[in-house]
Amino acid sequence: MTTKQMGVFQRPANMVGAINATLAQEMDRDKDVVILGEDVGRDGGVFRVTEGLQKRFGPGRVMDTPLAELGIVGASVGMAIYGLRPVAEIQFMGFIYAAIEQIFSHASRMRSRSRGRFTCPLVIRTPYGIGIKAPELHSESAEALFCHMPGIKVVVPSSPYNAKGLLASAIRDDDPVIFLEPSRLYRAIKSDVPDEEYLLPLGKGEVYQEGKDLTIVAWGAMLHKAAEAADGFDAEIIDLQTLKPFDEELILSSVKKTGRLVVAHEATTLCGLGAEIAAFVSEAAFGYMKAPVMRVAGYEAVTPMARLEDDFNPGIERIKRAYELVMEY
Amino acid sequence: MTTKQMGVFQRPANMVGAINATLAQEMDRDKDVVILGEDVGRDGGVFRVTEGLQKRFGPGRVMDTPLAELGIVGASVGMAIYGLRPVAEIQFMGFIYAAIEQIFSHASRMRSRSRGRFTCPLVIRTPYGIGIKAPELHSESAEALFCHMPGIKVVVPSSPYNAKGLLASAIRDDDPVIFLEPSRLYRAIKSDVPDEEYLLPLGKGEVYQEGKDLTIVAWGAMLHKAAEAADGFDAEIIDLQTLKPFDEELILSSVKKTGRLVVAHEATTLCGLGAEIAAFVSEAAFGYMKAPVMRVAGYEAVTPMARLEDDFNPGIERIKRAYELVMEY
Amino acid sequence: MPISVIGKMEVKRLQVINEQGQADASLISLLPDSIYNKFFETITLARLYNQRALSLQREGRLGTYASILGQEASQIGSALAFDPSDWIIPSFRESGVLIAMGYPMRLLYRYWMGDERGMSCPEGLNILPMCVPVGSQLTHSVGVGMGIKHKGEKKAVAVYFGDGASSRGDFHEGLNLAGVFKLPVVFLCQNNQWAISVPRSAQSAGATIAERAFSYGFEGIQVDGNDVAAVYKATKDAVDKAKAGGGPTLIECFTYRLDDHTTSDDATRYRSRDEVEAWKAREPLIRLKLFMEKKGLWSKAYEDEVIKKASDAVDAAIKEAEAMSPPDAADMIRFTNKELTLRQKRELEELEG
Amino acid sequence: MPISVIGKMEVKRLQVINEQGQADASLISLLPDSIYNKFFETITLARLYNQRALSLQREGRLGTYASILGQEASQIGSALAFDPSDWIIPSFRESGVLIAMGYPMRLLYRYWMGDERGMSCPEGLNILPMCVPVGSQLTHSVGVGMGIKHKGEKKAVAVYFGDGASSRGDFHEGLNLAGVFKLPVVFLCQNNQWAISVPRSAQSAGATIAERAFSYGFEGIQVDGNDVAAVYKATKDAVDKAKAGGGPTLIECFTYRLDDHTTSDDATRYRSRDEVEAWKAREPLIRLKLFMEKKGLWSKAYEDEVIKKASDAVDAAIKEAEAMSPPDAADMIRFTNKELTLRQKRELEELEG
Ligand SMILES: Cc1ncc(C[n+]2csc(CCOP(=O)(O)OP(=O)(O)O)c2C)c(N)n1
Ligand SMILES: Cc1ncc(C[n+]2csc(CCOP(=O)(O)OP(=O)(O)O)c2C)c(N)n1
Ligand SMILES: [Mg+2]
Ligand SMILES: [Mg+2]
Repeated sequence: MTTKQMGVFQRPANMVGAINATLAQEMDRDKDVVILGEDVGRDGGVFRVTEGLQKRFGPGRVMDTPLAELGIVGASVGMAIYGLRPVAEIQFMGFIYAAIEQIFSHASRMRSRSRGRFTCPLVIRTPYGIGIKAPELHSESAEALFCHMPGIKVVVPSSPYNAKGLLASAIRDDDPVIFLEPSRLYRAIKSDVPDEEYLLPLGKGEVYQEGKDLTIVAWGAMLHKAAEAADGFDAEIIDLQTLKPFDEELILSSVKKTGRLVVAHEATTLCGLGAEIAAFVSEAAFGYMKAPVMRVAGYEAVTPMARLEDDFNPGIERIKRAYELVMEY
Repeated sequence: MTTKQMGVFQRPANMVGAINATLAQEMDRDKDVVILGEDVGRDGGVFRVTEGLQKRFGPGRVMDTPLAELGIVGASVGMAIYGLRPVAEIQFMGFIYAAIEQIFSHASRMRSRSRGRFTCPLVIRTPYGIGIKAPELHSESAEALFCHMPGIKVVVPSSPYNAKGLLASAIRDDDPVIFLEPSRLYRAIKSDVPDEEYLLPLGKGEVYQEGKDLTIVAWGAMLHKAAEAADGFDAEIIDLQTLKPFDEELILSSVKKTGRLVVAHEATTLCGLGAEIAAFVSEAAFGYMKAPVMRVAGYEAVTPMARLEDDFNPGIERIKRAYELVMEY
Repeated sequence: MPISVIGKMEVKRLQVINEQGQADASLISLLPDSIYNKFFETITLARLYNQRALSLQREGRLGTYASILGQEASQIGSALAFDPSDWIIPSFRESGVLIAMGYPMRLLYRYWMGDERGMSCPEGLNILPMCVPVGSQLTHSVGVGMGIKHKGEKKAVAVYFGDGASSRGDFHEGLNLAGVFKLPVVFLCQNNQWAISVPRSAQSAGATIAERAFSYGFEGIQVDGNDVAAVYKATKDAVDKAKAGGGPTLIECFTYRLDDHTTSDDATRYRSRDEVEAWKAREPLIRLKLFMEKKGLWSKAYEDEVIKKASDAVDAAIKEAEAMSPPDAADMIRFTNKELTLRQKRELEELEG
Repeated sequence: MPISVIGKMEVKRLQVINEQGQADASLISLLPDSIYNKFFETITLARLYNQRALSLQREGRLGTYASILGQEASQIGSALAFDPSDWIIPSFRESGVLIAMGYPMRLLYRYWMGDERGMSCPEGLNILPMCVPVGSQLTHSVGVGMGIKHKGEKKAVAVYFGDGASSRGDFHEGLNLAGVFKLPVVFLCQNNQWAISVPRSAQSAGATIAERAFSYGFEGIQVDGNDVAAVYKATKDAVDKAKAGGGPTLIECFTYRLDDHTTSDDATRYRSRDEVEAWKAREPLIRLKLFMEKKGLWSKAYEDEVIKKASDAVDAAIKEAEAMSPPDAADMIRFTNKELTLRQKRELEELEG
């Protein structure tokens, strides 16, 4: 369903507004949806994503927690097992590391180890990626870690419109979902977002732009850069949206047409999600590739502080060069 | 240097013995090498890897800690910054998740964030992988997570001989090293291990067997399975040894010769290290490949309990099928 | 006065039946006689189950196993204070708790045989799977407590953990959150003096584990963990308080692990026979029997009958466990997530085809 | 007696100079007069540095900044109790500590401008980089303490953290390990009553943070964190004890964050003006000046001179910071690990070429 098909009840919103509206909508719809995290209540979240929700739904459903990431996720696991649908906020992705044991050893395994008796329908929302010139560890792109762990879904919206449809699906999903919100996009772009509810399916990408010569896969904030850099190329751009499980069929059908693929992401190249996509395509579309799959991604360096952020993050020039490279084959 | 070149002062040892001897050797050599972990002292470690070391070097250098993985690694970070060379043991790799923030946000970044003023020469040893039919979470292969994180090295020995040379290098390395010991190999194989010290370089793989038709990359316990499955193929088998940074040159030179590559590992396929190797080779040896790089690895499932371990872990038959598949191209 | 006292605390310890089988009349009268029979019968059953698990392991019919010998009073006295509809979050050494709650022994055996189906809790009970990463279950109790509060139910949560687990950050975050949100959680520390080879004294320099509760704004108490009546009493009080909205309690059951850590361990490497012998003399059944005999609740004939019944139940459970079909390899993929991914579908085909 | 008392504790609070500038004679005589000048001068310097950081941020010349206003006594009183050769492990809000230790302000500014070089501690000082993941620095103090013990040196470690950080598992594991190994660590909790929008009362149901130390087998004390003399005295005692092998101490500095959490925050969203005003009346300089004046250590002229000197130093630091060459992008790769990987070498080429 496209924005246009949704009809008249839509208005321009930024991603903060779209996510906020989705949270409210899902909490209205299902009283077992609860929110917890640091500063999500009274303060409405450091990015104001949960603004007004505590006032509307009460402190029992929008819980300001102590400063305890492990505890926030561990408690979410317990709530999810109990039958609630917790939506936990980790204030920045760089602070999710403290909760990884809860995600890897519990959230992702509860269904398997109990053979379906207990499940973990929880969502962990966290702002991620480079671009707001915040202090160290406020700009992490660690999505690949979560993609490697079976039992977890990983979702990244690229617009206010798909943020709403994807988040609603994530909350209703019966397995744990890591929902990564590109902080750079929070207020940078607007789209028409329908008032009524709609679901965008997890596991499906979207063709952001059709093209013939070259396929580009990207997600989140990088999608917009990759698209900007594609000016002058007849490129088919895929907005991946769900990173795990990613839309194999969409990528394959595009690549079989173009014979060329560039994957762009912010995270460091080595063992990033680009590696998996490249490995998958190189195998599944072996006979079709006119050029090797190129990755244009972060350097082998920890995400630097503000001054060097823009040097770390692949810029338009670097991305363009990758396009040119594959076109030269 | 091969075992044979080392001359006469060698004796058959298993991996437990080789690691134990290396720890003793390095502690003798450098009084700033200290060991810490759960049950590493009085008990000599649950696998007896640190047997006798507390008696020999005292409880000040071989420290039994409380049950606190985060604390063990956090303390190691502090010691390393202070100028010691801590060798921390995490009892099983499945319990390293609790310490990931210390590894990702501190050990790997201290050099960078202080622009070289503080460094983190620490080693985290942990048994890993499938094969001893232990309880849940005792058989994890999470190496790819650490490979993704800049600033960390990841090393996996495949024999008592290389365990010794690699561990000595790891301890003397000036950056953090995750040293993964395949628990299945602890007592399963012996090699001649020289008494005197020797270093095997980090970042270098080894040709385990030469061949012409097909390159096989594996490490740790899987190396032996991959080699067994190669019976009947003219395969060049590379023992990777260091997973991060892996030996690009060795893999490339072999693959340029054979035109075919299979990577075998225990970890789940998706976003495993096999993905990176496949992506790298597909790009760097694009014109040379006669067949797509094949990965034969764990299913998209959490490592099961004992009864299904052998079904999860790629067996000889599955590995053979992968070889056959690439040979059919 | 430059230095003022701004807080005071006292740490208490509860014992109801002493090692000679004598009991404090005021407390004992609060409990009905039948409860002692229940204690005795459940401990006997759990002990037989445990014995058989150890021999099955030696025969290669069971994997690594964690014995509960010596800890039966702490496990069973506490578990019996909960209703079947309450939530139980065990560590990995809680066979006695599960048996007391009525968890099928055949599933327990199956679990220790290395089969996930053993931890698929039957409907009607709310017992989470055994938790292998030590201490990581503590914060789950917070979430379950929040769930109970959210649904406005009158239920309590038990979360079990060892003295070793009490050193993990999870302990701190779990207790702190439970205190802040005043949740109906009973924290049941099984202080059995050892975490594999690490003695309690090397686990923390704090005098007791119980006292930590005050830091989180609620009560903590140490109980003689080999006194089943004391464990039961303290737990029942905590459960009642939890259900009445009074918030969490920390109970430190001071007991002892009489066997090796697990069947893979050799405890003689790190602790003295004397220490073990001294604790053997304090094991829970001795005093319970003395006490019950005085009360006319125990006789040799009664014990024989209890053992016979328990033994039959254990035999039947082992038979059923061993008769179960082998686990289906495809299940490991099927139960990873609700809807299978394309990759998983291909893998299933490969696995089954 | 079924219930016995097995432990007792008392939580104490120290104040040396009260809000009226009056001091307890017995304690005050222990400190030399010159220390009060040092307090006054360092607080003044740190406050000016802080003021200018805030205005630079508003002008877009500095990134997000965390103000120390109100916490100067807690930061500076504690820091001055350490020697330059001691080890300091700061949280992210410790500009005052670093200034008191003699850390170059130009580097501090540079850090807040988003430049890693700002945290490259000069030789001669042992100050770890500011720690952004709240609480994760706590266990580093354990390792540094072990290092000191291992080398047999007479040094102490200071580790700073907030009331928010005290809820993290790292707090527990850090303090517990320090207690077990009896390490020379001074845990300096800067309880400024808020963790962004979360008040202390919602951070934990425990009455004080100081009392938690007893659970780890060592002493904890609360000090009036706006009383620089009390902070100094308690810290000095703890440092001396640490160096004498007496193990760790937990000091809870009870203070207040007068400004927004950082320049990205708006504290009026979650706390009352009245509360802030009440604490403003208790800010550390007021009572210090009153006290010093009584002692003949303070005059308007003296203050003017101190401000002038501080102001010059701050101006110079800003000038130097802004005059620094921009960071070299290649450094982010170069300093990731000692020896570059092949990939890094290719990347460097790409970056530079
Ligand atoms: C996080 C973690 N670390 C280490 C282990 C290995 N291990 C299993 S049990 C145990 C000791 C546990 O001690 P305690 O909590 O006192 O429980 P007990 O064994 O005494 O019942 C250890 C170290 C583990 N399972 N999980
Ligand atoms: C692990 C982690 N979680 C969240 C944050 C975001 N954050 C930065 S400061 C802060 C509050 C810290 O409170 P406290 O420890 O009391 O220190 P204060 O800000 O009062 O100095 C939060 C939530 C962070 N930096 N690290
Ligand atoms: Mg124990
Ligand atoms: Mg604070």
